[in-house]
Amino acid sequence: MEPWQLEYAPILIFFAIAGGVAVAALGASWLAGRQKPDSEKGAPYECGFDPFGDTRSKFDVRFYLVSILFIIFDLEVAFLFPWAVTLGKIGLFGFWSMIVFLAVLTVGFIYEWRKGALEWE
Amino acid sequence: MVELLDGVIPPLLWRVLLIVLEVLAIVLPMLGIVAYLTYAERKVIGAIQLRKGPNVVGAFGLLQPLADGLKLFTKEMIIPTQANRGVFLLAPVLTFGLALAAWAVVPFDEGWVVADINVGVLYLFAISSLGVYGIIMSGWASNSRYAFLGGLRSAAQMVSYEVSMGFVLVSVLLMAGSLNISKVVEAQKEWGWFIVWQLPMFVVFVISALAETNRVPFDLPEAEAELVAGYNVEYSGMAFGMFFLGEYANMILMSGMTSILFLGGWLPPLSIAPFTWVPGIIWFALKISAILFFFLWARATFPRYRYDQLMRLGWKIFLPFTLLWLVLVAGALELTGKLPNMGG
Amino acid sequence: MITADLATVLPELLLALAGLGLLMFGVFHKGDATRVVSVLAILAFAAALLVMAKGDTQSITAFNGLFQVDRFTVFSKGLILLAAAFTTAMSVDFLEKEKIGRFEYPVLIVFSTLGMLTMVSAGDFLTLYMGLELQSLPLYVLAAYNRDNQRATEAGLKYFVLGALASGLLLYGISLVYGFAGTTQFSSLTLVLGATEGAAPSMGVIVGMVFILAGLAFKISAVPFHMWTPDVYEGAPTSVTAFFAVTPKIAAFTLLIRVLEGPFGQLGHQWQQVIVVIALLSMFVGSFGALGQNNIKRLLAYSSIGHVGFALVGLAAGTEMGIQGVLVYLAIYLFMNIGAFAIVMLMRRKGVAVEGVDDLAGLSKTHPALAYVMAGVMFSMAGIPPLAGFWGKFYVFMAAVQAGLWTLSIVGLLTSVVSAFYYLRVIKVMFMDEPKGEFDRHIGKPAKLVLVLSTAVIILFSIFPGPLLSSAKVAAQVLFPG
Amino acid sequence: MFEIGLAHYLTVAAVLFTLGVFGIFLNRKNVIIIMMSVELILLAVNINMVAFSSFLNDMVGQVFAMFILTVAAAEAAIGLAIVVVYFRNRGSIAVEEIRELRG
Amino acid sequence: MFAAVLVASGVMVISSRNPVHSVLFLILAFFNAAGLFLLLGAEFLAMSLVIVYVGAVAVLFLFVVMMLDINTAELKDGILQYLPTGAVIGILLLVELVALFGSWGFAPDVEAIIQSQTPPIAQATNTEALGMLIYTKYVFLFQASGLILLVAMVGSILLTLRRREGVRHQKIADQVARTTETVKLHKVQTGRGI
Repeated sequence: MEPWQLEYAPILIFFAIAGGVAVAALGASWLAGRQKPDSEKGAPYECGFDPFGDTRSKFDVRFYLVSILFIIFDLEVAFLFPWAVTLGKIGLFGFWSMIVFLAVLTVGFIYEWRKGALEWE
Repeated sequence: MVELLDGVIPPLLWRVLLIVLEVLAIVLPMLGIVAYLTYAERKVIGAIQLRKGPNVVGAFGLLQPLADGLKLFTKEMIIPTQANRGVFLLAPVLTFGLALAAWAVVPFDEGWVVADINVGVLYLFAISSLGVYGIIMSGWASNSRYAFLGGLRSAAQMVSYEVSMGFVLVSVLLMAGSLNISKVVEAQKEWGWFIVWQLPMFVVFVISALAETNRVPFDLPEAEAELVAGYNVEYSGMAFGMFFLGEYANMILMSGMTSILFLGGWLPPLSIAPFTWVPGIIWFALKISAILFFFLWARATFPRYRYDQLMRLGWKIFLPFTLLWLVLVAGALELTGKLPNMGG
Repeated sequence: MITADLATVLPELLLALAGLGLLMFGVFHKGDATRVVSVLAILAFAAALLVMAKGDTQSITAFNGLFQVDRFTVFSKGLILLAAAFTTAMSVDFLEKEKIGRFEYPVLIVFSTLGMLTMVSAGDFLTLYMGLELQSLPLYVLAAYNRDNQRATEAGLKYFVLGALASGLLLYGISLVYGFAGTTQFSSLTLVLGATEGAAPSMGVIVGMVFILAGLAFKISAVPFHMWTPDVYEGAPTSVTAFFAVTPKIAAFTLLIRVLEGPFGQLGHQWQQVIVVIALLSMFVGSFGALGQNNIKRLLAYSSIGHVGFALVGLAAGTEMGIQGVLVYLAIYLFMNIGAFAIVMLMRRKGVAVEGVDDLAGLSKTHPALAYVMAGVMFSMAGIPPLAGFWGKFYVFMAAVQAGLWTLSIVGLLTSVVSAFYYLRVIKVMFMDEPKGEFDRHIGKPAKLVLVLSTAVIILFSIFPGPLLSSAKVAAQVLFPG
Repeated sequence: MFEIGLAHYLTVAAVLFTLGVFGIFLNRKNVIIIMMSVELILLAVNINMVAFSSFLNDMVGQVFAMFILTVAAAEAAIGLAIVVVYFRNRGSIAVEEIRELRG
Repeated sequence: MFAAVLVASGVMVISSRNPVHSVLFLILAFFNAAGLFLLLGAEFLAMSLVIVYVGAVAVLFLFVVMMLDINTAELKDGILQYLPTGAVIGILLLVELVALFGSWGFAPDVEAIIQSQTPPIAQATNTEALGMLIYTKYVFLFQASGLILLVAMVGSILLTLRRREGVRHQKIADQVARTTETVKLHKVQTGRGI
């Protein structure tokens, strides 16, 4: 176990505590506040009328597209991080290899743009 | 846990205890700060709009946040009948917990950091990308069309700005040459604050931060007009409080990130006599509050964006621009040979 | 150093640039760019082929052994490029008739082909995997390409799920091999396994190899990983099916040979039984499964499974002659299948594509030319002596016999006799039965060209087998130094 | 406080792997779950890779894992795209209903 | 600890009735995997696992699950009939693999060959070590992965994107282009309309 790995121990604890605090707050208020469940309270919010149909209806495929693009660019970023750190060491060659990579993805980006995948109404 | 601390048996307990104390030393003040941020917000906006803001409860309404807290605390927590209880309750906890947990790697002053990990920046990036879940889950779980739409919208929105934030981070890292946050700050000793070099990135980052935290003018998820309150329509009582606090905690976090990445974290503006007397944590706090003030100011000033405009800004302006800038920075550094940890 | 590497991967580089360029061209081009882009894509294939032919065919490795080029890779790459070019040419008219022409289609084909080239000349499991994925992803998309047609999307779904599973298996195998042999590079892997020659080879490596075999067996749709084949062939648009049926198989097959004869050459005994079993099963399923089929595409699917089985026989022999046989077989298989699919694509009445075998009824009266070509292809597939198909089988079985795999070769003969039935049935339908109303007259130029060419090869091969044989021999020798 | 060796990691990976394969073969309800099983398989592979690479003290494994990560994401994107299209044509993604094409 | 949770959540992924829940379990699984990576000293991979998978892929999964609106289906009945056979096979496979892992090790002469591999650079963080390799030694694959991502983009757009008719998009240029020539300005008296 190298020393730097020990640095992660606090994070674990931190998560535990942060979660703990949150849950505690919820639980406490659950006890504190007096709960009177009621069918009307339980009904989903609507402007007066009763909700019709299941809410989780199909939605615009654009949301899906956005997340796809996000994945792609997220990976791009993920590849960029080590590059940014080591650019000094890997020199011009590394620099250009990344430029090519970016160029390829930029082609994809232009394609999307032209296809109107980024249009919203 | 067991594996994690394997091999350091005797000091183990002390370590853990120490860490726990450190953590509490961060978390508890944070709660207070968050509470008073809400107060500050109302005061500031009030001032901007020539109103008084809260002034009844306690002197200058100083006790207002506590009162609110108490109210939320004792209110009933309604769980809609058609909601998935587990997810419904998990969502706020997640939002709030993440907002707190991110602080683990933030250095308040030289060496004042709970977990000084090598990939701190990545950690922050990861945490902020997890923020989406709280929202999607709540939107889905509460099974109400407004919540659902709001959740999806804000999810898409956060995701869109995540990318440009990533690029901004990278272009800063290019100059810092390390993923370790303390080192990033250190790097600004010789470079000077990065805002000087990367002003456009700073602007983009702050705006993206607004979008990430769903603040005005990007608060479409809770656009009262169309979506009543967006993903947290169905929430009430403390569950709602969690979201509320989470949002503000995130604001603080974002300002913290901004000041670390661009405003030299705990470093004084000039390392000469009068400034260096002031301890770093004060500087850090000052910077954070400055940016927070900007957040509130923006809320008081700007009208809400339209969704297509929002998306266009994210994808068609920020993304290409940051990418271009990134390449430029890299090229410039490469040419001038100013890259960190050169050679080898 | 880098320039030398680039010179080595010139064909791949060319295709990559072409793909990007075409994508941009298509997206900025006003109106439907399918035809133009397809033509350009074919040109790109031709250019790559040319470059490869000109480049010296000594054995070279580039990018620190990630990538290797030698006569073996050149041979199969040649086949792949040819097949890609032909299928693209055929598909243009078909897509337009089906009104699903989109310029992405040729672009995707280009990328997929690029992936195949990469994986064929992989010198390292990393390259292998990347190439494989770069080849498969476009194929998944192409399978579901006709997105408004339910069967197409369903085919895409099936193909994807099974394909993903296959690459999962492959990867798991690779990871085991990496762990237990300590390297992913073919060359050093050979060394490692060579070192353990004396002792029993590490169990982990063998298990890993089995996983890898499974993964690749899926890609060449060998039994027991064949379930997807008939469905996908039937569901996907015919032009895509034509591409599926030929190109990826050649690529995966060469890869299989490379991996088994190269790094795992030392484990010959271990993989030989596996291959033998797979070959037997494939031949069985291929010949018996097809008997009941009335849909011509499903029929071809089963026949392709059968052919894979036959080709595997040569691999099972594991001798230089066996490999040579396999290569020859693949080449011939290419031309036979292209011919067959070219005809299937022409099967349409009043603009509507038909796929039933009985739709061919009386073709000899309505389109004698087509009928004769089809007959030639079918005879050749059945392996009737004078035609090319026979020779393909002949070499493979000879190799098997020499390697002493009697059962395998005998079963092979029997199954090929069985398979002859359904090929002949098609011919009978075409020549004996009454016409069912004729097909649309118009036959595009590319289709004509392809048909002529494939028939030419099928017939002429038995007259001048020289060039193909010799090049295959040279290619095979690479794997057996000394 | 027991010592964790390579074998433990590999075992975990193996379990995940088998789970994933299960998920694909046993699942008769919807495709999404199958996709997730695929992800599980790839995750297992990654664990293998990283474990080996750290125990062999050899970076190749991690590089490989990085690439697997990339490809897996791309694969997921395409796969889900196909699912979406399929769903649009069919109105359901229950595997049992994939009867149109029989093998 | 991570391992246990990992496996448990893995089970939940494939057995949970509600797809959304199984996505959430998938996320949990990824987290634990990241933990394992940390233990193994691959911190960069751990983080990028969280960023890419949890941050992006899982979101996509959630979106699709919600978009397709799979009403919570009964998975159990489907599984039960296959479980026995499946379980047997699985256990066998598992046992074999596990048995395998005990035997991990090299013949001495093999060690010699393996040593000529790429050990991580001394006193460089894991991230840097990775960076040193990807962009130099493995450029070729790096570019290949770029192409793969491109194909993924093109493919998913090609499959899912549909142009919808009659959508009005804001034309910023036109709005900005408006000048006093195109706009007529009135001076409106109070109390009187135009």
